[in-house]
Amino acid sequence: AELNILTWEGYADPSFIEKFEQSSGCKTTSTYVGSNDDFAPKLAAGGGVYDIIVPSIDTIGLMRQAGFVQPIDTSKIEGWANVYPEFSTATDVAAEGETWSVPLVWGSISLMYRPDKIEPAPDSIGVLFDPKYKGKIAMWDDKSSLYWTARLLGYDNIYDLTDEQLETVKQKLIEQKPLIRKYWATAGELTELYANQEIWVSNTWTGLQSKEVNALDKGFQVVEFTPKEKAEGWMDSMQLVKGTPNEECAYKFFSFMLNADGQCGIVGSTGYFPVNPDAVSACLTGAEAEAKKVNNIEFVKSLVMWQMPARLDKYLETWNAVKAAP
Amino acid sequence: MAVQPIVTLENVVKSYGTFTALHNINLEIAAGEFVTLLGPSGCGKTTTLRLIGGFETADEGRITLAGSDVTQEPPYRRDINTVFQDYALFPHMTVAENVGYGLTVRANRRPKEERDRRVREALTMVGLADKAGRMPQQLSGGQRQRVAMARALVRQPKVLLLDEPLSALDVKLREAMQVELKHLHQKLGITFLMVTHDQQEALVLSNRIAVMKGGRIAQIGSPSELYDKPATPYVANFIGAANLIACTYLGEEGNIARVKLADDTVVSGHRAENAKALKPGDACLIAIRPERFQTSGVPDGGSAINATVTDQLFHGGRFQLELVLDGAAAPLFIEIPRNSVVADGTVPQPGNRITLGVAPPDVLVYAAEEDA
Amino acid sequence: MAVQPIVTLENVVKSYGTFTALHNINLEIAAGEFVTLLGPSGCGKTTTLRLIGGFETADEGRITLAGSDVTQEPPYRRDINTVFQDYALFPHMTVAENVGYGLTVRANRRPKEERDRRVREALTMVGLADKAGRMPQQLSGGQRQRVAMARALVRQPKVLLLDEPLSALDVKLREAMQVELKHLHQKLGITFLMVTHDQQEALVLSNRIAVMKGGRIAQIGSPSELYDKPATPYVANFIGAANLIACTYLGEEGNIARVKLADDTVVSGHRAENAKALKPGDACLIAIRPERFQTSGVPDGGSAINATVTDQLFHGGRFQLELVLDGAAAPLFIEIPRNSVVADGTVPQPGNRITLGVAPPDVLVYAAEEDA
Amino acid sequence: MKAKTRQTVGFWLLFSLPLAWVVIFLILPYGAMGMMSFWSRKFPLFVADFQFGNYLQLFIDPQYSAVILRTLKIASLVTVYSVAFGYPLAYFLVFTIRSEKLRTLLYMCVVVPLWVSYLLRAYTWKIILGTDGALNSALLWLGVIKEPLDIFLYNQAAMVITLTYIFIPFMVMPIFTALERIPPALIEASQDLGAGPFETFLRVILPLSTAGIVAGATMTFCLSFGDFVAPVLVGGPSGTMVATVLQSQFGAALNWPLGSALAVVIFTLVLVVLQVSNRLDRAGRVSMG
Amino acid sequence: MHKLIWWQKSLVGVAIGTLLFLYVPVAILILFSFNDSPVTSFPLSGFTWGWYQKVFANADLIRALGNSLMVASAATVLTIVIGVPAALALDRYPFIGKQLFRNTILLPLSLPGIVTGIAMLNFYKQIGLPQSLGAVIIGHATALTGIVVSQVLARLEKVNRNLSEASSDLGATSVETFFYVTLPNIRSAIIGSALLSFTLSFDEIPVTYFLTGREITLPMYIYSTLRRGITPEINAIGTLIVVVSLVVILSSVSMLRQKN
Ligand SMILES: Nc1ncnc2c1ncn2[C@@H]1O[C@H](COP(=O)(O)OP(=O)(O)OP(=O)(O)O)[C@@H](O)[C@H]1O
Ligand SMILES: Nc1ncnc2c1ncn2[C@@H]1O[C@H](COP(=O)(O)OP(=O)(O)OP(=O)(O)O)[C@@H](O)[C@H]1O
Ligand SMILES: [Mg+2]
Ligand SMILES: [Mg+2]
Repeated sequence: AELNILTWEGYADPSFIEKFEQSSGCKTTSTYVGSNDDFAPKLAAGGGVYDIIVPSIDTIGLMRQAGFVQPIDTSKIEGWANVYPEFSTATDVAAEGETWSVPLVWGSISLMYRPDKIEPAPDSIGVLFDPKYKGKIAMWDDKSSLYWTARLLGYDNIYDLTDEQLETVKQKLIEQKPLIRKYWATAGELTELYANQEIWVSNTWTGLQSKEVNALDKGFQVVEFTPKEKAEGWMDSMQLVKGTPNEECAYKFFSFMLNADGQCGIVGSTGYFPVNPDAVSACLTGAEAEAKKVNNIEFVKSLVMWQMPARLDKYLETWNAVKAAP
Repeated sequence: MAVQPIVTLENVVKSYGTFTALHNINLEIAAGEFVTLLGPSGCGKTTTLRLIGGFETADEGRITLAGSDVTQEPPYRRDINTVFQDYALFPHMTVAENVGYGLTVRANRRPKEERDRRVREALTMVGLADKAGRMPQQLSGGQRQRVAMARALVRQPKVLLLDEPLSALDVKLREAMQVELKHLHQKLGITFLMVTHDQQEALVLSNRIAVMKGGRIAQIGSPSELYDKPATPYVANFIGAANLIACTYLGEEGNIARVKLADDTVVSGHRAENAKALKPGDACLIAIRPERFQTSGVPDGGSAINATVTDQLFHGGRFQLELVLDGAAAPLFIEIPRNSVVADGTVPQPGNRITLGVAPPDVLVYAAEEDA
Repeated sequence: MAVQPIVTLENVVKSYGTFTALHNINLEIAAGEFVTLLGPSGCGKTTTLRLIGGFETADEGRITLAGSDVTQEPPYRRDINTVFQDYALFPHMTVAENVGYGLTVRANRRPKEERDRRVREALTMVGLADKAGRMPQQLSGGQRQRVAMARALVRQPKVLLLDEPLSALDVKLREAMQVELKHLHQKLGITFLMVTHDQQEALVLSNRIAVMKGGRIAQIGSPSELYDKPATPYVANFIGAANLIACTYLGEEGNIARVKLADDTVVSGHRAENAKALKPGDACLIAIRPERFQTSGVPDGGSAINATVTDQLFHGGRFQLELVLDGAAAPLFIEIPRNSVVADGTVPQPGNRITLGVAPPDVLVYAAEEDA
Repeated sequence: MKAKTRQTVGFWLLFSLPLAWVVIFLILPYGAMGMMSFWSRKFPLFVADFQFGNYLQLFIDPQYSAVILRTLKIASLVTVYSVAFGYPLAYFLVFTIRSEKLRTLLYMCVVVPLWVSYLLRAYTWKIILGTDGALNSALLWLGVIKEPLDIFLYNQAAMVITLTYIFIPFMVMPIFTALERIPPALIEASQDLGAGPFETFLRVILPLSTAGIVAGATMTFCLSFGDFVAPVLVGGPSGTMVATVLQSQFGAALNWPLGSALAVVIFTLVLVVLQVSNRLDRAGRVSMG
Repeated sequence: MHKLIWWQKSLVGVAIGTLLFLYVPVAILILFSFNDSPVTSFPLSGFTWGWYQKVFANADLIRALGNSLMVASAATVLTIVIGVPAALALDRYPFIGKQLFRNTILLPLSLPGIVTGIAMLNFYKQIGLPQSLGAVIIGHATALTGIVVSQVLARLEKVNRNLSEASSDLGATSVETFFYVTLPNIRSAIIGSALLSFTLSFDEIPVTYFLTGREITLPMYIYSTLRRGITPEINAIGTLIVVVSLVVILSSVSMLRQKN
């Protein structure tokens, strides 16, 4: 049997996938996406090519509504019970009385900067809009830019902004454009932008990019910080594509990923946080465990967790309008 | 013709779109003849040849080859071969392969020994035995022409079609190849049907010439028939550069027709076929060959024409004089052999007045309606 | 020449890489002359013209134009115009624009009215006044040729260079254009220097002809000088198709040289310049023009040559006979006017034996070392 | 068999496969795209429909016209620069290089990059133009500047440079061919009639090479108009081009009907450009005889 | 010839500058493939073969390469199978809509690839053909057939039209004529355009982007890597591709330029 997974790079690292293949007898093939926005088009276009997809929490609802995925029988998944309930019962994970996805890893999105260039140390999202750093700022090329701006503007209904609010957000972002060096699209691109001295400050996938930049040792260090307006949080979970012929293997995969081999493997290869704290007790200890926020569910609460915007279309259109603006 | 014709065209019509290239062509060619299609550009010579070769299909009419109807047959089922204007040698084959090609095709495959022998014979016949291994692009124009001949002849066709086979060659080579072509025809006894627009070539080579005009055959006959008795002023002019002079018909006595020129000079001549209906007072045309004018006097029963020399062109062996007839606008050309002139010591110079004599058989009278 | 030369070439040498295209050319052309460069392909005719036009620069020697040294001047500073072989009309300009081009260039800009007038005049002169608005591609070959002439002439150059101006035209048109060209030259009085490889054209048009061979001038002179007294067998053969027959020199009496042919026939002739050193017993060559043979008897003091007719070619106004001389291999060509033959009623047929008479002035004796 | 029948059979033997292929895989897809441009968006996907809302949106929402105009501007700049650099190069190859062999070699050198991975050639410019890139390090070393400049990369200029670089060979090829086809006799005739080299260039060579310029410009314009790699790699925040928007309609925005409408607009634009160039080209070709 | 004057000199200057402009980037690409640092910025830090070793050790990359080779080969075969008969039909027979057919088949060459990609994506979706390498192959074949058609047609027009008539005159049937006469004369055009198709397909992104499924081709791999971040590994692959395409292209161009 085989299993075709549409996922993120690092989420199917041979270091643990090989174990899965041996133990389950399922051959896996992984295809990688660059963004959450790749999932729907891939399924809309092809269909029937993938068995499992791994979108972030703000996208799983869309998958359900578009009819791309089918409900999950959690009883077939070992370790389901140990998953943080904040995730296993989150909006869109559980909906319409069914469970639609299996949490996999989570993380936050904070800010990052070069202390040798930026003084004093910033503490607000506002640094991304600071004309002092014109041409040295990068933002993620994602609708989440709208969330950041909305929060800077003090809106608290960031996933359900009114038309006026969206318009204000849009204007703010257009105003910011001359300051922006580049909208970064991937982790690697951001790393590269720092390494090549193109930028000094940006938002970042907590943990991953700062580590990579610092590892390059280009004669400067970068520092992450959580702005006073809070960081954003995300969680990636696995979904079962509707009509997959490889359901059996899929469930084996879910179980595998929620348990020690899978959780340790993915945390190891990506640096993100496990959703099943029990599973990593053996591989993460002490400071490591603390860094990975194991059992620190309070941290989740301190984050602005992603949700699917109520008017996703409108958000996407707004974000595109920002990018299209001169 | 007594012999049974090898090629016949009966009422053949061919149009391209709305343009009729051939109107109702009838033609019979006897086995062993050398027939030439002669005419100006666009008159349908190539089209006629292509219909016989099978590269085009007639819209109407019948084409037979040795008695059997081939109107609908493709080229590869006709026992005919063609020498193309630009030779169409296969550039990726050697000379020997080109010549042997027609003996390797499935329909006519010959054993290797026979093929080699026939290729060798054909190349020897055209004098290229030593060039068998060359590629066509390594040959001169005349050599290519001969390869094309050999390639067609090696198949021993009943009829050989030649579309302006010599037109790509320069003057000297063309003249030499004309002689060769003629000898080859005499030696092989195959029927040749050639297209040319060079009247000199047609005169030298053919048993019969078909002069074409606008998709029709204007006249067909032996070279001397065409030269001496052209049916129309068009033919007269096309074959051997006749001088055409406008005239008014006066009448006929015996077989001598009398016409009046612009300056009222009366000229006697013979009526051509198309002038039978002429009535006194009708507009007419007379045709006189350049070499038929006599500068040394007026022959018995002949006419005298007065003219002014406007130019004298030296051609080596002969002089060509350009004259203007009294009362006429278009110039006239006459030819006088140089030795006779030199003997007299009198070369007419531009500006001289001159009296030309012509005998009645050298003056052909036509009705004027034809365009020349 | 008495007149001061308009163009002179003094010891001009031109090489391409290691190949010497012109060896030490000397040439003087008088104002108003029509000079033709004649010779086989590759002999350097075009190169000579291009040196004069300024498109190539001489390696050695001097070229003057109306007395001033132009050896190093670019084409646009020479008071010379050229009619190119393929006309080189500007395809993106109308006929009038083409013709007017030379009057709009910065160095020679004329006011619009003058330009228009001169263009109109030039086009009228070549008979194309009504085609002024056409594009060159909409013209026939002969019309293009005339546009090219008009374009060059409108600048009223001192010298007009013409590189095979008629070679792209078909026979009939070429003959007509030859006459036009000649008239134009007579009318304008401009110096013409023309390149051709067609000896007929050279004979008809030129005041003087320079026959070239391998980058050298073999002989220069008037058409009749070249025809009657070719300096070498090469020139004899190149101008007017002479029959060259190998012989053995016997000796001279008075100005009559006597030679012996392969079958021991003795022939009397005149020694050419290059035969002055011949001693009895030396190998020699005689040259006889095709039309100088007499079929009706042997002239006084002339020689009789026996031959067999191998072919008879009908040329309309005359017959060409192919003969083989007793004891010789190469064929001989003679020409007899048709009217004389027809009068006798005797056309020699292939296979007939024939006796040809030639008068001594028609037989030129050369040393045999020259290649023909 | 009658000759006519034989012809017909031969024709269909040859032509049926290509015709079927073109109809099925070329005409139908373009047709389907045209159809879908009338569909409507229905979150999260879309439904078959027949309405002009997508086109309306493209025309009234300023973001689309802004992007189309910007793309037109960039494509035009790229075309102009490609001509400005490509023409002298082609001229140089044809008229200055005397040796046939060297000319062929250099011509190959110009053409070869055309087929070397497009992506890599675009990407190289990122290495060169960056703040830390080759250009800045060279300028620093030469002492022209003290601090690295960040004006080279991530803006429209960078896109224009990159695309110009990519399309110069497209421009050189047809111009080269056009120049090579000009009979040398025409140039000589012009000089013969008293025109100096510059006048000859302006009045003979340039007009006779317009067909080449038009062909190259058309290709360059159409292809750079639809490029979506340069904006991603070297474009800055304001580097969005039409193809990027198109891509996002079929990706993130998941609005295929709107995307189809946009594609139809691009398609039409390209057809118009091709038609215009065809006219110009035909004029040029006629003038070449 | 006479001495160059000012404008000719500046023209020569621009020309040489442009030539350099074409090659400097390629040189830089190659340079960095040997640079001993994971980030592609100056100054160079040292020489290494490491990136090449990485290329050959990268299973995904090798797989993508394999896919690319497969796609390019299959697409090329298809372009020939469709393009050559199409060119022959266009050359030989008059038929209604000939010009339209010709323009249509050439259209994808001037149309931005993304439009073709999208059109096909739409269509495949509607007929239920899943995204896959197969779909990519069909897409490439469709987009690139124009190259074969135009090149072969150009050659056919140059090949003396009388050749096939001469062949049938000498007794060969149409099939014999095709194999003995026509094919040998257009062979180099076919090979040349096949090589071109191959290279273009091998390098194709926009159509592939929309049509590929799980499996990706090398350019797609590079494209995603570029977005993820540049490593000199890409330079190493780039250098390899440059070298290989040089060989392929030089041979294809020489095939296409071949006279007669
Ligand atoms: N394939 C064709 N389509 C349309 N018209 C044609 C075609 N072939 C020939 N014609 C026309 O038919 C007429 C006769 O053409 P054909 O080639 O037989 O002339 P030709 O006598 O051989 O002339 P030339 O001496 O120029 O070769 C011409 O007017 C020509 O334009
Ligand atoms: N640009 C050149 N480079 C090298 N050789 C040349 C060049 N131009 C002419 N030649 C050589 O110089 C010789 C004379 O050439 P030219 O063109 O003057 O001959 P031509 O008498 O005009 O011949 P044709 O009758 O064939 O035009 C030839 O052998 C030719 O090959
Ligand atoms: Mg013809
Ligand atoms: Mg010449």
